[in-house]
Amino acid sequence: MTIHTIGIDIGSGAVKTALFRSDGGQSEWLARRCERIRRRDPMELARQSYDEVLAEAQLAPDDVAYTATTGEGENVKFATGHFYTMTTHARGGVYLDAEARAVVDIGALNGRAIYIDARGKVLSYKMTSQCASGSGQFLENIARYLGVAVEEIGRLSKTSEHPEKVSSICAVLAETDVINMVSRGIPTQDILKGIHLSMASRLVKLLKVTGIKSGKVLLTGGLALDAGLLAAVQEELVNEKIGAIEVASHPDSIYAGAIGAALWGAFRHDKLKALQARAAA
Amino acid sequence: MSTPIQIVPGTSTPKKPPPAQKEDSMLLQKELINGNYHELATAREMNRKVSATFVPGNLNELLMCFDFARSLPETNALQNGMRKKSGKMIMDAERDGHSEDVCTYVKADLGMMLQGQVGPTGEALPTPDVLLLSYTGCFTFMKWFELIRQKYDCETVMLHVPYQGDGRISKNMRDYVLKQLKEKVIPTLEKVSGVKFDIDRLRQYMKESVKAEEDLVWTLQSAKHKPSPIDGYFGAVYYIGPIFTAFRGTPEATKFYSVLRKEIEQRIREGKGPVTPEGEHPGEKYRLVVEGPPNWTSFREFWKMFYDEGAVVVASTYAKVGGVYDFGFRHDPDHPLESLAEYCLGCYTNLNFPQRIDMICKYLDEYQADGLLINSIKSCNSFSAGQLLILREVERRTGKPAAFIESDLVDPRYFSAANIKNRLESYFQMVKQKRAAGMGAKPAGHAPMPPIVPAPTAH
Amino acid sequence: MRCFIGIDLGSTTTKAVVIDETQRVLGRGITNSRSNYDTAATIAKQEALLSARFLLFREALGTSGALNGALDQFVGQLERDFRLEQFLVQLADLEQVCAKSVAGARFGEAEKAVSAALEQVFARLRGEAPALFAHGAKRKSDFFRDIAGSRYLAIGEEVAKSTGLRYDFLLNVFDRSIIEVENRVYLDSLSPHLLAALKRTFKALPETAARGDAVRAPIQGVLDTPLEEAYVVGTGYGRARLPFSKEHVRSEILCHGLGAHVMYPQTATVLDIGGQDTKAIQVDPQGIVESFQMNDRCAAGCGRYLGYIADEMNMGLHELGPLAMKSTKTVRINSTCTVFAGAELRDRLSLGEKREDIMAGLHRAIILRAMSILARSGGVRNEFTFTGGVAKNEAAVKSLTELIGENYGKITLNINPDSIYTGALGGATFAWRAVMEEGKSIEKREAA
Amino acid sequence: MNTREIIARCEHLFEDLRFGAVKEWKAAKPGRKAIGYMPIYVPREIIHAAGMLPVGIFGGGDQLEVIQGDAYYQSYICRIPRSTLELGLTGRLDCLDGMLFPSICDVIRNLSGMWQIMFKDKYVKYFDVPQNYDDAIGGEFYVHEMQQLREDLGKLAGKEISDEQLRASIAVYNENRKAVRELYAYRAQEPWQAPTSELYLVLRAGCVLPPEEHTQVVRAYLAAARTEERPRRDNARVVLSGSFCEQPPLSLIKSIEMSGCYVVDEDFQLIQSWLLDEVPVSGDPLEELSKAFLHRSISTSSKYDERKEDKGKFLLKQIKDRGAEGVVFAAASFCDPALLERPMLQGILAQHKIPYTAFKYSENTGQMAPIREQAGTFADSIKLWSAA
Ligand SMILES: Nc1ncnc2c1ncn2[C@@H]1O[C@H](COP(=O)(O)OP(=O)(O)O)[C@@H](O)[C@H]1O
Ligand SMILES: Nc1ncnc2c1ncn2[C@@H]1O[C@H](COP(=O)(O)OP(=O)(O)O)[C@@H](O)[C@H]1O
Ligand code: SF4
Ligand code: SF4
Ligand code: SF4
Repeated sequence: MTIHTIGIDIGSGAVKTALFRSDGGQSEWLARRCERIRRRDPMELARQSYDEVLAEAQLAPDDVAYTATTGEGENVKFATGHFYTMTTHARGGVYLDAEARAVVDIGALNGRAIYIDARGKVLSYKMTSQCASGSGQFLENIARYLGVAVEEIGRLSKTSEHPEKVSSICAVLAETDVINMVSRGIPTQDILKGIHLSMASRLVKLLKVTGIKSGKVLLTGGLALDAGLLAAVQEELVNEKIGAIEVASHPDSIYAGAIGAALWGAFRHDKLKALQARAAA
Repeated sequence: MSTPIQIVPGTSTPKKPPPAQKEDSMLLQKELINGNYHELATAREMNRKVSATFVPGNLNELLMCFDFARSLPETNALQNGMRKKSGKMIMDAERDGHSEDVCTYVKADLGMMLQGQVGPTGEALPTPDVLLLSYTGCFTFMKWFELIRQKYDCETVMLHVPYQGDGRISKNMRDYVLKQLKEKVIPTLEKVSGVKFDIDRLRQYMKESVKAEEDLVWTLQSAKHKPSPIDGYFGAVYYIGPIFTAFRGTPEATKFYSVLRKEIEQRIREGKGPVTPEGEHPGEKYRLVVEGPPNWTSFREFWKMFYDEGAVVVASTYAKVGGVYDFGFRHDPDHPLESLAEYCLGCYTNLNFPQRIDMICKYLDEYQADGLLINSIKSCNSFSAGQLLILREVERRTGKPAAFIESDLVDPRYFSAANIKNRLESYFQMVKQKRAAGMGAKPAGHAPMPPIVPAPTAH
Repeated sequence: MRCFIGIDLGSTTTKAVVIDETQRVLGRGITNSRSNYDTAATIAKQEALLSARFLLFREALGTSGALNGALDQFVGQLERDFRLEQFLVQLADLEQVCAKSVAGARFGEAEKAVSAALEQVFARLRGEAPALFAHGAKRKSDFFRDIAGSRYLAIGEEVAKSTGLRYDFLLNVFDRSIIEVENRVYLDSLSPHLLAALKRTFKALPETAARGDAVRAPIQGVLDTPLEEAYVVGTGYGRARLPFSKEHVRSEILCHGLGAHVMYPQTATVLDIGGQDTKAIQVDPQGIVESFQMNDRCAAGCGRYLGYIADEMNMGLHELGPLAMKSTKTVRINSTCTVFAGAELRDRLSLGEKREDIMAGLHRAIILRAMSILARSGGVRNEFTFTGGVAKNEAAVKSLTELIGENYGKITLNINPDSIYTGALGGATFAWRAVMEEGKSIEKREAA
Repeated sequence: MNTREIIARCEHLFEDLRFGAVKEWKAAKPGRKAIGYMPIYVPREIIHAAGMLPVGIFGGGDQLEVIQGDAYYQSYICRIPRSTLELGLTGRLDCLDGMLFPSICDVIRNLSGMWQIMFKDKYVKYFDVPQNYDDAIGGEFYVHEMQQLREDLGKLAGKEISDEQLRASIAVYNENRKAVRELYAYRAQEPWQAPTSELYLVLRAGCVLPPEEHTQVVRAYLAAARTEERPRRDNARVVLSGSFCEQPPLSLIKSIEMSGCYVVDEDFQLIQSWLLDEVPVSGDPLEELSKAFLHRSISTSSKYDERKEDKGKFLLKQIKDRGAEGVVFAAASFCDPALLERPMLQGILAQHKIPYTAFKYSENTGQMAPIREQAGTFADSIKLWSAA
């Protein structure tokens, strides 16, 4: 039977929405939305994106078998159910890259490393702590300060030859560090690369803690598109002598959570149906 | 804490080696320390068993009775810190699942093991045959050795040293330690080493200890001179190295301290101040007492912030972590085991708060210091938890200004030079300004600093 | 005229104070701290000297009697017109730089559209500028970066929408260009701007135009009096980077202590909450620091926290306090991590808490941190002076007043509208002492 | 009484940071005294035998604004000592006639000395606990420590504590422990009927109520819980480990349950379950207490494990006995004992293929989102894959 499910990932930086058609084991991606929150109400954006993907796929709300939220969306009224971020990123990760054995999600405020098996089962994970240093938000702030567009960060960072490390652990104090660097005449690319390296070092640390030893790691979340960060993570892995791990990104990485939610929604839907059938029998 | 120092002059700073200020004592110390690492590295070849133990309350003389090669993990961590290797080790340990929040000595040690146990001098260190867990003054010690045991399956022997909660050593405490020594520690060491315990051998070592202890105390107290011929913190960490570690009880240590003493006598005669890594001290402007361990990863930079401003540390509590000798305690060859128990119970971090505060106030007075500086160490709950009360109490009791800075032992991420410099500078300027305004003249018109317990108003 | 200048190079703002031989404050200047510390210091100093000129104008005009009755109105108008002139010049500069940036930004096909959009945006910015500086107008901030920035973004969003251009592009152009512009020092701009401003003022207040020459003469007189920088003392977070010798640098702790003492001679305890640090200082009756404490390596609960909140709420910093004052119940906020401030805020909003109540909770949280640092430094003694940027925030002041009352009983609390300049004032006083107490400056006394 | 009423009462006791219950107890009879103790273990029997009320002090929770207390601690030290100091400095602990600081870690140890300085007119004792478990060595030391406490309290009470009184108190606490054990067993069986957020409050009531009364509260709750029908959810069964000293806020416990976990065992209030079985009331009371402590008490990270093999044994037994599917390590930030222990326990769980997750909290953690996310993901993974 063909069903439609929607996954909505309400992050702290952006709201991502994915609409899927599933049929037995087959899933097809019909529509998507990614809205940067930029001080708007995320719940409203979620609603809006929901309407838009439906319109794009020419479906009505009744056609949707399961709407699953993830991220901060536990309270969304029109959702059928909620899955936790790492559950959905794991699933989304294997959807995007069947070889992925770990997913590293770098969001606006938190970073997470999730070690998974071939089916997207979470084996272990590690999240950054309550201190926001080295988050996506921080990188974005710095980039703004340096006058660099988010999309350019990666390219610039990759041209750096003498990365300047940021020593402060606190994002606020690190901002001052960066300001100091600018006044010392450190080139923009070296600053960006320095930040990338310190972020990468944190991420690799998370990854190591999960226990993964080899295999492919998929970067997900907004910063997965940042080629400079990807390169920095690669370097860091080599530095750390865990070269058996290969990192990759995917153009749709930012949707991993939304994809996972939609797919888990389909799974739950079937399971609930089966339970109902059993109950009726 | 707890960390004694064995610094090999010259190797500790990558930039410029210290100028030709190498006195005999320094050369000797370098020899001793390198010698010990070599001994450890070749212990297996030489068919020697290896022990590991902690600095505070270390039972070096006892371990020597069983022919152990002696490793001190704290010292390894600090040596690695000075050689700027600890940062990586700590990160490795954190990646191996250790929390960011816990003591970095432990993580530096575990990180070193993860890297193949290569010691500070580049030679591989053997896995210990026995962990002597002399649980003195720090709770983390216990977890530390449990962690090592879990990984390496080493034989562990616990010597639980009760804390001086009431500020005194009771008979119950002494008996407890003594009994553990006799019934647990010595039998285990005999078993592991295959050497029979000989109490006369212990007495012999202790006689050497006493000689070194006398000269050490003399050295540390030489700072009462004006100008002080030594730095009682940055310099003292070199001086306490041999006696707080694998050398107490050896003739080498005795010799080291007598050479040291002669050098300092000479400096006093010449009216000289302490030696710094950059040569003679630029002149004593401030005399400070310091509480808390130093930072090792930026030791030279840290020290420079003091001598550049003309500050000399005349006394420090850290120079007492491996034994508080300046209030009279000596190892006693006539009652060897009893005096070991006494020694363990009396270590600085085994003292309670009123005792620690008394000691600091005494130093401020006896060494005619201008004020107290606390270097609070993120790693070390044993030292740090409650230091802010020490600060308040000392200020209140002595009327001398105190200041507070924060860093870590061996985690370079926690040494913020700008931050520390800012505070030190402010502190020195404050002391100077106060002095210029006619120090001591208690200004009228203000309420005095409130007592520790503010009068609470009902909520 | 001999001037003594203190410059406080803070993490967020750079402040300068100019005093004269009688230790009278002539002028104060402030600018945002930026990547180039020299520039920040130079601009703050220029601003302070400028405000000194305006003070002198007012006095000269007052004594000359040329404007009897209309003095306040005239000087106020003149100052606003002067600011407008400054703004327009910087805006033109920004426009030029933006145009240049477009070329370098690889927008590809969109390049033309971006340029066209920019023209529109700047035309509108120019158009609304006079209103921004009109009598009684409320600006989000006094710094070019903030004023121009927030309006640019708002207008840019509209223009992007109406033209179908990606808003990100416009954002990017601005980000690239603003640094260059804000790091430019406009030397010797005083006279030309002033002349242009005078023209505007005469137009706005036609009745004064009639007395044009009578007005111009005293102004010219002031302009002809050089303000001689007898001694400059630098302090603050970035002081080590000031191009001054060590002699001319004082720790910010000492400067804040002394500055507070100068403003309120009975001060015993000083609290300073700046952008990245919170300091509690105990001073003796001579203004000498007895002890101090600062926040540790975590910047939680400092002024920047409010900055993040303001950004998150899309409000100006000075609007936060008034909003919080409307609160009827306090929400307890426990985390004051600056970076998580936004998340915390959203969290609470989604739980249905009211904005003003959350704001009140946030302010209380900041002050609670400060209370701990105060307690650490030795508590609060009479009199108590609150300084730093956050002292401008009425909700912070309210929380502080409450908590001081609860914990220390009746204490006189001093807050000066110019409290953000306390450190700079301390610096200026040190500069004054260095010269006026000839040879009796601390440095020299020591040497003797 | 139904559970709601019982819980409401317990919650009131829990939230009352002015310790009204203690004041009432003292006021009921002139001359009564109360002695506070910090986590984790002190022989409350001795206090009780002296006719005094043992009062458990577990910090200030998330409702206390800490000002004075913060003045004494750097940011890298856990929160419980500062909130405890705050309680003391704001006069909230004036109803206590003494404080006991058991050997748990260096922070509490140092706090004992600070207390001596700050509260000079109060009885303050650092209560050491042996890390050597031979009766003749550690046992003897411990008996002496207890004897010292007995003498001190006797002096404070103005009357020596007799063996008979001690035995009677041991019996009272045996009853209490028994009731608590029953409650734990029931919770593990039907965790939806006795959620941990409630069980926690019931136990916390034991910090301020006399043990006889607390035993009744526990029993009443257990009886009420059994009779009520509550919805059962499809949750994962977990053991919570590492929260033995500074306590997580109640909302955190709720968040864990809300995100899909049933907590079937934990180490929140070790004092009440520390001794694993009855302490004999015959024989020398102090020796019996000592033996129970040395040989039949639970393990926690502030107790030394004599042999490598002992590490994690207790946790594994908890998991097995309670039928748990995984372990959530929840430790207070900067808690050295818990955080240093954690990797060892995790290694052992990994060997046994038991899933676990870990996070840190502080008693005033306000942001639950990351906690829910981690606990939720953990529960998700156990649930979604339980059949796989
Ligand atoms: N193309 C890009 N290159 C680099 N970073 C990006 C890009 N697009 C978005 N980001 C970053 O991604 C973050 C949002 O990522 P996301 O995974 O959606 O976070 P969250 O789930 O927390 O909202 C933003 O902070 C932004 O900085
Ligand atoms: N008009 C205002 N209203 C409210 N708060 C303000 C205002 N101006 C500045 N602030 C606050 O003051 C802080 C900067 O204070 P300041 O003392 O200048 O810091 P610094 O010396 O570190 O630069 C800002 O982060 C902001 O929170
Ligand atoms: S260090 Fe910085 S990022 Fe971390 S908690 Fe403090 S303010 Fe937040
Ligand atoms: S906590 Fe302190 S005393 Fe203990 S091992 Fe660490 S540094 Fe040493
Ligand atoms: S929470 Fe941990 S570190 Fe803090 S006092 Fe308790 S046991 Fe010690």
